[in-house]
Amino acid sequence: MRPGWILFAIVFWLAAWALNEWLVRRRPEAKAARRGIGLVVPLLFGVTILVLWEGIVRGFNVPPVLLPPPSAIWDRITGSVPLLLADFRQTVIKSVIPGYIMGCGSGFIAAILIDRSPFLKRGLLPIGNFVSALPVIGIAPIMVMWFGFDWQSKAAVVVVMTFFPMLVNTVQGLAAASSMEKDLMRTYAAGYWQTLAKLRLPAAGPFIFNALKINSTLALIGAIVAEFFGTPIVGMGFRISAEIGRMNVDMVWAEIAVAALAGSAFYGVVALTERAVTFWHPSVRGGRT
Amino acid sequence: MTTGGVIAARDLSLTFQTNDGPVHALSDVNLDIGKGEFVSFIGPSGCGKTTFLRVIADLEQPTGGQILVNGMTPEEARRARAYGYVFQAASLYPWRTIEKNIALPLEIMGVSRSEQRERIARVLDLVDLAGFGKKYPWQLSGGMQQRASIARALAFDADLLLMDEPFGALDEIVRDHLNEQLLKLWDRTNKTICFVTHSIPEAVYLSTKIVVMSPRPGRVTDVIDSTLPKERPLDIRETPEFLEIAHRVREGLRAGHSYD
Amino acid sequence: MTTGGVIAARDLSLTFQTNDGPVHALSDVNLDIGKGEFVSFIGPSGCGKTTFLRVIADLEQPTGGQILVNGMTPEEARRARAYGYVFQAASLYPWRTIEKNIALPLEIMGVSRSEQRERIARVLDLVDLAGFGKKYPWQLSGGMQQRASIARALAFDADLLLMDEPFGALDEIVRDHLNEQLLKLWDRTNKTICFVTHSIPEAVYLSTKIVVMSPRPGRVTDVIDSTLPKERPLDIRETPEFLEIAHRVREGLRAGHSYD
Amino acid sequence: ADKLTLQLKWVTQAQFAGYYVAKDKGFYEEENLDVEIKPGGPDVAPPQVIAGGGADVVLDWMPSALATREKGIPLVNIAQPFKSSGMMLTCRKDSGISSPKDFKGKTLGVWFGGNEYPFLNWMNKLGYKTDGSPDGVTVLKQGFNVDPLLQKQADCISTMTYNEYWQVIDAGLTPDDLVVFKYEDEGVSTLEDGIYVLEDSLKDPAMVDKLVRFVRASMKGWKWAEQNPDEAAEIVLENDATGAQTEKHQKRMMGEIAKLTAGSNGALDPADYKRTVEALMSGGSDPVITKEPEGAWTHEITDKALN
Amino acid sequence: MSAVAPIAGRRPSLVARAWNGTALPVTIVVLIIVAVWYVAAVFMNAPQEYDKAGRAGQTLTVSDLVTRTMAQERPVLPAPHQVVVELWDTTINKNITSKRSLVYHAWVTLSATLAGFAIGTVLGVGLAVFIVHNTAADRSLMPWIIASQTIPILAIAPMIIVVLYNIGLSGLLPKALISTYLSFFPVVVGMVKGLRSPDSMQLDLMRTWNASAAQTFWKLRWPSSMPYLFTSMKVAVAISLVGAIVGELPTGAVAGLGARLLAGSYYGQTIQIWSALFMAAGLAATLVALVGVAHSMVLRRMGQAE
Ligand SMILES: Nc1ncnc2c1ncn2[C@@H]1O[C@H](COP(=O)(O)OP(=O)(O)OP(=O)(O)O)[C@@H](O)[C@H]1O
Ligand SMILES: Nc1ncnc2c1ncn2[C@@H]1O[C@H](COP(=O)(O)OP(=O)(O)OP(=O)(O)O)[C@@H](O)[C@H]1O
Ligand SMILES: Cc1ncc(C[n+]2csc(CCO)c2C)c(N)n1
Ligand SMILES: [Mg+2]
Ligand SMILES: [Mg+2]
Repeated sequence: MRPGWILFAIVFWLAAWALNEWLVRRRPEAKAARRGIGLVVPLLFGVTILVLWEGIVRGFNVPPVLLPPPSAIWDRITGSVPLLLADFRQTVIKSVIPGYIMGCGSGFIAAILIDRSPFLKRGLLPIGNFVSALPVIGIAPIMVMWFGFDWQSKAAVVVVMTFFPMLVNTVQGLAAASSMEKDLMRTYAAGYWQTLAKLRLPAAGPFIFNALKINSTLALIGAIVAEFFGTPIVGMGFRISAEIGRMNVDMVWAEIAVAALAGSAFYGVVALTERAVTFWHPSVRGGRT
Repeated sequence: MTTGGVIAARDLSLTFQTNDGPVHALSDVNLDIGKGEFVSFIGPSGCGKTTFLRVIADLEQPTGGQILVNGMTPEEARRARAYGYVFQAASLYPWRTIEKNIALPLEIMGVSRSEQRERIARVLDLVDLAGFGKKYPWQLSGGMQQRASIARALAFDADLLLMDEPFGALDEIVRDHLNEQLLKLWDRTNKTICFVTHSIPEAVYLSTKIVVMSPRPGRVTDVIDSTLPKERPLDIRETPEFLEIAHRVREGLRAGHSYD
Repeated sequence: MTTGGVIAARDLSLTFQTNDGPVHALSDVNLDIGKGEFVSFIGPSGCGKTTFLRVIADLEQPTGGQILVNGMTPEEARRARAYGYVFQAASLYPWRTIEKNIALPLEIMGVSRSEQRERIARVLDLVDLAGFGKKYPWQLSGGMQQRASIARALAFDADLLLMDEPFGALDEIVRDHLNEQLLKLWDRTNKTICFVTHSIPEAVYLSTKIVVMSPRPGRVTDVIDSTLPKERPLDIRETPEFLEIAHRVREGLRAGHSYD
Repeated sequence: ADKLTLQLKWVTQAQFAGYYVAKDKGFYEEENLDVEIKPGGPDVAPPQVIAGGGADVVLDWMPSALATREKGIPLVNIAQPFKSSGMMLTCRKDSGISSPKDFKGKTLGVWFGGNEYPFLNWMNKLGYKTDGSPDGVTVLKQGFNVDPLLQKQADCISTMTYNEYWQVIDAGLTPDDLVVFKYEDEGVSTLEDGIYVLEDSLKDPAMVDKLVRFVRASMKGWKWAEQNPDEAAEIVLENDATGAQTEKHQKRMMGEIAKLTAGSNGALDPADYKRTVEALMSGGSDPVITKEPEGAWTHEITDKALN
Repeated sequence: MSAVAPIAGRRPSLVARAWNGTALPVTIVVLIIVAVWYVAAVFMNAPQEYDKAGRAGQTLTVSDLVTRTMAQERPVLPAPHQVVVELWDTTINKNITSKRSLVYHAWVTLSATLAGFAIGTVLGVGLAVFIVHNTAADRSLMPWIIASQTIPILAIAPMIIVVLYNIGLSGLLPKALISTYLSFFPVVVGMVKGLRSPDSMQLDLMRTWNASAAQTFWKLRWPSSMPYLFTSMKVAVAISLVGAIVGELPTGAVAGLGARLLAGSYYGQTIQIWSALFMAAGLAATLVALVGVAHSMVLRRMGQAE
């Protein structure tokens, strides 16, 4: 045991915490400064986690095959950029994005289709809930069996995972317009499609984005997990499962880091789009009614 | 049943089925409203004023009796876009600017862009909101929102206007001003207006006919034809004739309450 | 600065920083309110009436000037539970019955159960809601909800009552009735009441002092001391004295608008 | 009794019959041992488990064990009950493969997670690239079952003589439809299921004593299983908590396993070890281990246990 | 009250009521799915039969094809009745303590699910309370909580299990903790939203009464957050199940639905996979329904029910 490292980590932690507490109490006039604080605080928190991790791993001499220190992971990341890029391409570009688009798109279209039939809505939604409770690790081997080893089966898993959240949320969103808003359309003798385009879809926006956000993390996890069940020898899930057997745990964590980064970025992009598109919603404009 | 008037209700009833039994919102309502009339509906909360307007607008189905709007069923009238409706709450779409909100019914009717622009400018001016067209509803005060929703109904330019407490959220000065504007508009365009209000002076000041209603079940207890001239300056409200009518309305209303 | 009165404001200003620049909600407000006064605030929408009440209640921090409540800072007064507040909207908790809603502030103050029960019964009676105590808010009409929220503030039994348009959602008959009740209560208990309203007759009928405000920036443009006697039957509203005061208020108000 | 935890490399099946027999028949108890057997699976890496303190003894294949050793986890082979390798490549005849020369351009399924080394070594020897370049072979990371072969998603897949091969047969393909290449026959076999402990364990005499008793009892179990394959298979079935194994399959598996353990008394044959190390060091551009390991095995335990 | 006679409303006919309920629509949709499934089963299993017949030198009639594709031992897509028979065999026809009973395995998974769900809910609510009351936590925690959910849990589960064993945790708890890792997330997100759902007027009201933070929490924030809590708990309980299944793999997959899925996958027992899948989904649906019942019970007690 090396108490120096542990002590350092704890001191750093306390200092960063205090700094954060101090920072969030600042109320600077300048917009830029407020934004800066909004960025620095979570970053500092993240750095603190890494320092704590490094300190504990070094301080307690944790074997690197169990948990490598962040510095070793960083070395591995910088040393294997081409490999990580190839894996990223295979998993994210080839499997996740097409699967996400197809899953969300078909969920949305299905929602519009069944919207016209209350009968279908009542019949399909409970089954939708049932299907979305199917665990990935059960679906993945089936998809590999059906769609082969390459990205198609991964995209299929992503489609299955993202379809129902989108369906359920969109159906719920299409019902979100208040009865008075709908009555208004009625007084204009507006047709179904006019009401859909001008009232119900905008009102459904927050729900649809909710599904898009949930799905952004689901899609990535689904594709990676599906690669555990058979894949060509490239891809983030492949790398993770192959390298863990080779005891290259730093490589495993490098892939996990890339996955977390890609997932957070994906989520962030969707969240930003949401802010831009549903700017009018109280949760976005800050509660003022 | 005559079909000459704009609205003709015969033994109109509407009962809501709710969990704790039926609610008789309207019961045997008989009413005729002719072209160009300005009719106010007044009565305690829950007496069926909104419900009656909604039946005219084909937003509720009566459970008894008959009603004709412009000689048609309410549904036909609605499809013919026979009326403009101002709801009790503003009900603007938060994702559209004020301008775009007013444009909405026009878009649906397929009015040309240039005419949309022109009408929007006119009605915004009418409700004193010129310059606020590019704002979003939540950037306006409640009173301004209510005025925008009135503007939206006016832009629609139907011959029949249904207004459900349109000035409830406004202060007295603005209210007076809008009352005047509304009277002028009515005078100029010869529209038929059905107007719900809680304010006795407002009802008397505006109307050619005042319908007093009472609740449980919702009934028409009195229909008062105004003897005031068509030309009405604001200070007509201090004339004995005015006070006389107001008194009659107040008496009718009081009968519906349990006080005194 | 004198500290004798209940409220003493000196050069009070409050500016909100918003995205599209500062909003001057209150600007150099000077006002003294003595014990037992009934003060109405009247003025167009957005002139700062609510904001002023909120400053008294320590819900907003002034950005300039000074204010004392019972000789203390607003914060101290709030901690001493010096006032009851009726908001512009009812704001009842939907998961509590009317009774429980009224009990809430009493629970927080630690009032004993039996006293809670007693006070609840008294105030429910006062606002004509006896028998509705076990209902949930959504089972009541809007007007009844508003009365329940008034009852809640009364149960609190503070010496200072802040009421923000408490009767806005009610029809004229109910309103008249509650106006009478409120006056009686005030007369009996010698409370100090700050009362926001849009209705000129209401302001004149109730107040010992009428504060007329005007917007952009929110200022006090006139303070009118009522010459009406403390004893006020409803028909005092037809006396020349009443109409005279009402006229003065109307003139003051009109000055704040851009019409005419 | 002294407690000892054994981490298996895979799920409960006849591949590990010796240990289950030793426990069931009381051989461990006779040695005053209380052995806990933890089943493995696709998501369990025995070296990681032992490094994390989750087991005292693990079973592993030597390529994986030596690679781990180079990563700083000092695994030491203390006994080698499996003499020969059961790994083979099973191909469909209708894919046109009859000898290793025909692999070019074909799709081959391989197990990863530490089991790919012998294969990569073999391809290296044959001169096939495995990185997807045109005149090499296409490699798939195969899942846990034989579907890729049945559904013609791969031309060949990795199988064990005692397990996956029979699943192919059960699925309806006959031995005539198949071509198999045993790693033993191709001269690329590496040592499979060996018993490994951490170096530190060997410094502690009490632990060494425990291990001696463990190996002795385990080998007794293995020899018993070789002689009574059907009963051994039933013991395995009783210990299978998933309830997914079938009697037919386990009995057949036991028969095949017996062939692999037959040549071993438990002691590692240094010649086998040398052959494995050589294979792993010649792994082309990406050798599994870069330098000759030292102290990666010992006869200390088997010497005491077997004499 | 009034003397108006009640309107003689016609009772809706039986057919209309069934049509407007959920049972009939669900049944019909299920029937359609089953029909599509049968057709798909024939088509997806056909190549194997053709292959087999080709090697045996036979030709297949259509009826041969249909009967054979529905009775394969390792079908690409098992026919619905095969799954039903398997489910029946492994639940009703087996002693529930037997390792071959699906009920036994469902119970193993369920216990980890419930433990994980309970811990996850408590943790999620705790974090949400912390976030709502501490600005620094609000700013710094949320992005990382989101990032934590982008980590593929299956990849780090083995390490978590090993590390937990190292500090003396084994058995049910490690599995439960993996399910916690997945289930706390929807609870945090929902509860942060829920605890912030009182509008500013309701909060101001508390302020005018000089209520303490604890009073504001218990009398306002907590009751307001109930609908959010239960909605996120519905999501969380389904995810907990997935977490428990994932957690079974790195513990040697000795028992539980995950073990069944894996064993089925390992031996190419598609029928077994499908029946385990259906068991899992059915379990999840039941749990979600139970949370729903709890939800409406609480709502009723709060006077919020329809
Ligand atoms: N959808 C509905 N379902 C059941 N009851 C209803 C419904 N709509 C209205 N009611 C009931 O019908 C009665 C008449 O309601 P209505 O809204 O017409 O009153 P109102 O005269 O407009 O009152 P206010 O002045 O408060 O707006 C009330 O008792 C109300 O509770
Ligand atoms: N939190 C806030 N942030 C920014 N501006 C505010 C805020 N609260 C009030 N304002 C602005 O301050 C001004 C005064 O508002 P206030 O609510 O006091 O008006 P009011 O006199 O009560 O109006 P009303 O009669 O409509 O209730 C308005 O222009 C309003 O837009
Ligand atoms: C992920 C993974 N895939 C395959 C194997 C290979 N393997 C090692 S022992 C054994 C049992 C033989 O039937 C098998 C298949 C593994 N260890 N891990
Ligand atoms: Mg109404
Ligand atoms: Mg206000």
